[in-house]
Amino acid sequence: MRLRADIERRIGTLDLRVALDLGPDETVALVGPNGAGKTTLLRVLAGLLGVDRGKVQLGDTVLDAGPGAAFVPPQERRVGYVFQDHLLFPGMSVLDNVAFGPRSRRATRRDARSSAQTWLERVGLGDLAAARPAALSGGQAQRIALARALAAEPRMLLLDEPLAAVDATARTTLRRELRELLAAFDGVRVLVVHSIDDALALADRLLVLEDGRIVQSGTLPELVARPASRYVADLVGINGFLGHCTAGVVDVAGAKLVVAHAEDGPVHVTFHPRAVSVFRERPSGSPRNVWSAPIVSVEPALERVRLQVGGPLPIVAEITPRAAAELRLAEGGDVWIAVKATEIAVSTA
Amino acid sequence: MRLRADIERRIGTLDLRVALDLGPDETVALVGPNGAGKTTLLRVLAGLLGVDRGKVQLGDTVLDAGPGAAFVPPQERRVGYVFQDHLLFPGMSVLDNVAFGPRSRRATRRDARSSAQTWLERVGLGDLAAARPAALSGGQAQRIALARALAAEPRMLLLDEPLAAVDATARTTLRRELRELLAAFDGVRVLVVHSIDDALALADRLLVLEDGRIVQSGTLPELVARPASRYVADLVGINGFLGHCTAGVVDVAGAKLVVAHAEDGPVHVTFHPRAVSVFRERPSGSPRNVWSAPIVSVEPALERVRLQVGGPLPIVAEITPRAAAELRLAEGGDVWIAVKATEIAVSTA
Amino acid sequence: PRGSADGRVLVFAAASLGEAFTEIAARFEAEHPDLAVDLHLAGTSRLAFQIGEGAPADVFASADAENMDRVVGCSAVVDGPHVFAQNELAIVVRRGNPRHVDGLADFARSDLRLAICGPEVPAGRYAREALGRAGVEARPVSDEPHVKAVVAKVSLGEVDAGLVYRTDVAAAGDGVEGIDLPDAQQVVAVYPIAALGAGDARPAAARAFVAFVLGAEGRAVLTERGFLLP
Amino acid sequence: MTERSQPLPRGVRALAGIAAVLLLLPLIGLWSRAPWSELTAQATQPEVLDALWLSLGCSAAATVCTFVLGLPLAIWMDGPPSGLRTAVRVLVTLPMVLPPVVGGVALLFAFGRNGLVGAPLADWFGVSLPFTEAGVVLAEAYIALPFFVLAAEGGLRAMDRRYVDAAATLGASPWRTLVSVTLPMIAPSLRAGLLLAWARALGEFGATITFAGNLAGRTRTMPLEVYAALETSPEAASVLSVLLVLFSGGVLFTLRHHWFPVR
Amino acid sequence: MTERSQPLPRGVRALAGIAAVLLLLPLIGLWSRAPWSELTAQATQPEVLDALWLSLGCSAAATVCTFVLGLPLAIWMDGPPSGLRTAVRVLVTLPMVLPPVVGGVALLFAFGRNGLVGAPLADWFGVSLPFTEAGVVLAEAYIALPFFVLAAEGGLRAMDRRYVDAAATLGASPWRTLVSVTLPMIAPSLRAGLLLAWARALGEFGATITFAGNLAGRTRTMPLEVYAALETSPEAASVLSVLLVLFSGGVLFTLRHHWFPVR
Ligand SMILES: Nc1ncnc2c1ncn2[C@@H]1O[C@H](COP(=O)(O)OP(=O)(O)OP(=O)(O)O)[C@@H](O)[C@H]1O
Ligand SMILES: Nc1ncnc2c1ncn2[C@@H]1O[C@H](COP(=O)(O)OP(=O)(O)OP(=O)(O)O)[C@@H](O)[C@H]1O
Ligand SMILES: [Mg+2]
Ligand SMILES: [Mg+2]
Repeated sequence: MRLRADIERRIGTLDLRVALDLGPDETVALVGPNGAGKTTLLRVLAGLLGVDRGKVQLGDTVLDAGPGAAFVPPQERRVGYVFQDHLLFPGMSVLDNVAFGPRSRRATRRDARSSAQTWLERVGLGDLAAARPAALSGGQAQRIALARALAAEPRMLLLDEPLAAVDATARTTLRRELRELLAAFDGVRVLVVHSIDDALALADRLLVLEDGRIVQSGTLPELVARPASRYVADLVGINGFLGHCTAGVVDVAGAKLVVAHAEDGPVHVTFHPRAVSVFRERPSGSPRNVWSAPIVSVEPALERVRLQVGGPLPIVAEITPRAAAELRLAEGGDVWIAVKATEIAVSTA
Repeated sequence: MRLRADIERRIGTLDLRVALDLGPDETVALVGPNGAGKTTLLRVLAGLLGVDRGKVQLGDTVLDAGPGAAFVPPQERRVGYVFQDHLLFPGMSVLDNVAFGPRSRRATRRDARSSAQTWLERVGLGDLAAARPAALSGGQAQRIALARALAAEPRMLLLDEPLAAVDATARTTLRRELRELLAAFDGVRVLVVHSIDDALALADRLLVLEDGRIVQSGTLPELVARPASRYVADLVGINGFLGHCTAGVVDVAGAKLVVAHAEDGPVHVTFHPRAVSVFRERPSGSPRNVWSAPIVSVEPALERVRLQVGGPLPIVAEITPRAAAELRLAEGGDVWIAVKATEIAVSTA
Repeated sequence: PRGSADGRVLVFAAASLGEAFTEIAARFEAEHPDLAVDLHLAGTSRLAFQIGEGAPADVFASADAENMDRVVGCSAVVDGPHVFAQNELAIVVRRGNPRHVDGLADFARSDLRLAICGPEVPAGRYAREALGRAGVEARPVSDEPHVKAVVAKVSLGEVDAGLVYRTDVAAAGDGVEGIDLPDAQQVVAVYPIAALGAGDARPAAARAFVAFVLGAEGRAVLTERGFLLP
Repeated sequence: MTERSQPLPRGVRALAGIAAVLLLLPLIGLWSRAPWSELTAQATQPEVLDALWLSLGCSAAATVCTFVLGLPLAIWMDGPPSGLRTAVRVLVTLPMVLPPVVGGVALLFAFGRNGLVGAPLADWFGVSLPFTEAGVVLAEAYIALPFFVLAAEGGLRAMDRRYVDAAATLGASPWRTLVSVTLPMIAPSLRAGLLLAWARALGEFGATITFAGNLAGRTRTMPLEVYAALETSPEAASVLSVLLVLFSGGVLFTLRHHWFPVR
Repeated sequence: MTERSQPLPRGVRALAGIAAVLLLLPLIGLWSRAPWSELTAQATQPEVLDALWLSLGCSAAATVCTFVLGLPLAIWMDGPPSGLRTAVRVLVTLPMVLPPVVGGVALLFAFGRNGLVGAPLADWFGVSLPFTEAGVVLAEAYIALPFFVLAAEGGLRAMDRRYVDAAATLGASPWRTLVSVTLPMIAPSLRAGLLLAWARALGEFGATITFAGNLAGRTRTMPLEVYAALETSPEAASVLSVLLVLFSGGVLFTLRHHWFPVR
């Protein structure tokens, strides 16, 4: 069943206005800056918050049509919701927490417990069945919360950062397990993630929410090709800007970038951090875009160093640790930046 | 001041036994599987849990010498603790939360508030000063918790997953800010992270805790060279095994790997996922290690695909999306794996 | 359950009659094996109020005439009222009379703590009357709600003297002793009793109880407890 | 959770000590004045035993009523603020400020044979509550109800509502959420409220004697027995009081794992 | 937080209604019987006004004492379980089961002229509590204390301790943690406890009249006035009761934002 929603909802300083159309055959990753309204959106979908105006519809059923109109309460929506802060019931054992959903759906105690045990084992914590939530570590609690949501046999899955506190090993297995689950799951699936890796591994499509609005929606390549915002560019780890192209030169907030393909008008320009060359002295040679910029930060990453520079066009460069050492980047100061025009992708905005 | 600790502590099913020696000039990343005891260790260092046996000493001051002996209570230890679940005081505004530390250290209300405001701005949430914690998003709460811990001017920093819920943009800035802070901070700094990127960006040294024991300690290259456990190998994203070498052949739980450098005895073998070749048909040619294995999962990542195979030697291979498509990996079944002996690093265990 | 069906008599008696009526009830039951007495003891005005609110009382034994009049005014009376006992006032002091109280004249002393009942209960009115006759202007530290509270305060030593009924002194045991008032100052309290139609008992049973109280055995018990007979 | 538990702030221990002494001293006073020789004699007297059992039964029944009626009221009061809710909150508090005897009078006005509801009740159904065991229970429940309601509502207000949301997403009906999630989470407050209500019902005197009378074996509860003894002498009353205290202390001690569970 | 608030489980509203009616009916009874013509006359009588003021002052003072002594006791009781703590918990509950008059007698045994502490107090310092305003406050505080302590302790037990840990790591002394973190978090229970204690003190009759006596203008609080009126006529008493109820209702209504803050 498709979920069609047209949501207007104010809460505190947030003004959420979102139109959604989610199919049962896709997993959507909801991404966005802190406070963008991701959790709020999930709460509206789950029925924990009503819409001020608009409509939420699953298949033919209207779930919420605004104050005073039709409203299906959360317990009848069959959502599987993993809360950002877990919310495991403190008075119950882990097993009873997971069995809570089946029990609410009128399973016998026996059946509920045995299915709960199965789910515990799926998230790799079968031996914690008797533990109390207070005795769990953060990551364990998160995995139990996931098991609890799934054990309720939901028709719609809403996962709020389901892997945030999970360790590396468990993450690998859990991601795999989750991907299988999500693939086998016939219904709407939305998950909030902050890591592009998780989004990629688990979702078919990304939905970018900023300040209560959807600013972009698409697959990773689409986002990489034309990140709609600074946030998206940061998320996918590339340099991306919105600018205005005039005769092969893109003006980005005053800074000029020479590009290869010229289509006049507003454009997205993107280039990969690896396409950025860094020098201590002004380089001579082919690159058409050369400028000097102050070093903002030098961050070692796996097998590479990420260098962030400031100035009018703040960008990230990725170089090898050896190059970083030779350039004595750690010492700060200014460096020279070169980007070949051919490395810059341009598309109309 | 150095922190020297020799800790024995049981809680629930956890038996924590750890010896630490942390200098004031290094940032240590504490990593480990869920439930390993990372949070528990921080709680002991903060004085929220006492040791059963052993000693915790900061400089010349004994902080904890076991039950009935010397004990410095948490409020006198001047620790800055970011809790895994934030624990912002629900009844106070965000500003008062952050001002709580300075006020406890007898700053005037004015001073406390102005320093709190400064810290709020540093974590990029200056405009949330008047908000109540209940109105914060998960990531905002985490950043406020960080500001609150730092505003108390601690001598020892204990950060439990300080960036777990932070969004991509904020993460970049916050990481930079945090790295500067940590570098400028003269005292012991321990942070729990689950992402190797965070560990690399922020810490000088990694400390791997598993099941209450430290199983490895060192820099990233050291960990990559000889991951002490499956968890470490997963964390750094390589294939790593403990095995026994006899005449150039390493026996890993029954599976044999031919290696280039032969030193008999127990060894670590590691090889990068990129060093693994994948075929649909049995390859002929130079690789000395060739075997067939079932596909466990295929995970798209940025510009590459991570392929996990099972069998006696479960490993990860990294190939290009194009190769993955040509091999029709998504369809499952068995593939042929080849690893050149020269790509396998061996070191005595 | 309506209380006093099938041979039960519900007797509402003033608290000060408690011990006497408990014994009378026992003797009555011994004499009438087919009848049982339920005794409800409380302050007279409380009893009158309860009867006014429909309490199913068969017999009402009051500690003053006023409350009896109230009950008679609003309730069907099948027998009575008859005055069955009288009481006199007495000064109550601690055993051994440590503060040397000899008569009402001492109530003017400023070094004594005194307690009498409040003017809203009969004992308080009588006490004020007696003090008036003696020409003493007393300043009690407390207007007690009933005589037993006065006795209790004396017995605990919280007050040095009080003005109560003689029967209360007799019932209070060893902790206190009484000082009689001269006749000129004495005030006599009357105790009327009536059988009511409000209850569910057979009127005959109620009448039988009233008659028993008025009869020889009742009188014997009452005198034994220090009451005077009319 | 911290086994190195936070030390108590300075002064707290001293004040707590004063409070404990304030509570303890009068009990010691009773104890020291009670003629002990009489204790066993009294404790075996049939009337006293009757009164004890009656007290136990009626206070237990009143506590049950209080829970059954008070919990729904507390839950309703905990809803979104409205004028009606404020009014009901004030209303719930008012019976507490009435001296219990007046409470009894008010009960008679309401449920007496000539009362607002009592009259039709008697006329139509032949039910009369005053001077019956049911009357004792009603009087005790009326007096105890506000205590339970306010304690329970305090617990509800301090509770983290998001657990209710979590239960709803798991498909739990409001009823199941209440029983499985809300009540366990506010258990300490409920326990405190039940304890208050039970103790208040057990010690209730004024409303009981006024509404239900003081009939030996039927409505004469232990406090009424004590009061009657007070007519004789404070010492006699203190024996019975000590008995009542010992008895309820025994009940509390027996149930200590329920009233005061180890966290 | 959910504005689409969870519906009440079925039956809850009905039971809550019954509870409200049970609490309301007796008040209506009082109201309906009160001769209204007398209300203004009574309300302006100097004794009645004296009694009202005295009640207000003494109950407020008793509530303050209750808070100052009861909160430390509740905090101490909330510590790690021990035999002593169980004993103190039982001890705190016991005064509640004593009929208040007996509580008054017990207070006399303890603080009276010949009491355990009262005698030395009178001999050495010339202080005598019975029959004084201080005595009224003591009696009311003694009766009200257990209610506050149990309600506050219920709140403490339901609280999430980890916030205390968080405060400690931020350098807060135990005292500061208590004031800035713990008390605000258990505010609903404290409020409920204070309300219970205040209402109980305001309506307290038995212990007051027994321990502090009944002297107009000095120790005659409103409940004592009502009780005295009850001897003359229940109607007069109901006028005064209605006055007391209106008065305390007025106080509650004025302070409603403090007692019943909007969440
Ligand atoms: N109960 C509330 N009261 C007031 N404001 C609220 C409330 N809940 C949410 N908000 C507002 O909505 C904003 C967005 O909150 P939300 O939890 O949806 O963000 P989010 O996208 O999930 O962020 P994060 O990634 O940090 O979890 C908050 O910053 C706050 O201003
Ligand atoms: N209060 C407690 N009671 C009982 N057991 C506890 C308690 N606290 C911790 N434990 C035990 O200690 C183990 C480790 O907990 P800890 O929180 O230290 O893990 P962690 O390494 O921080 O894990 P994570 O990465 O998931 O946060 C838990 O699995 C539990 O068994
Ligand atoms: Mg969120
Ligand atoms: Mg942890």
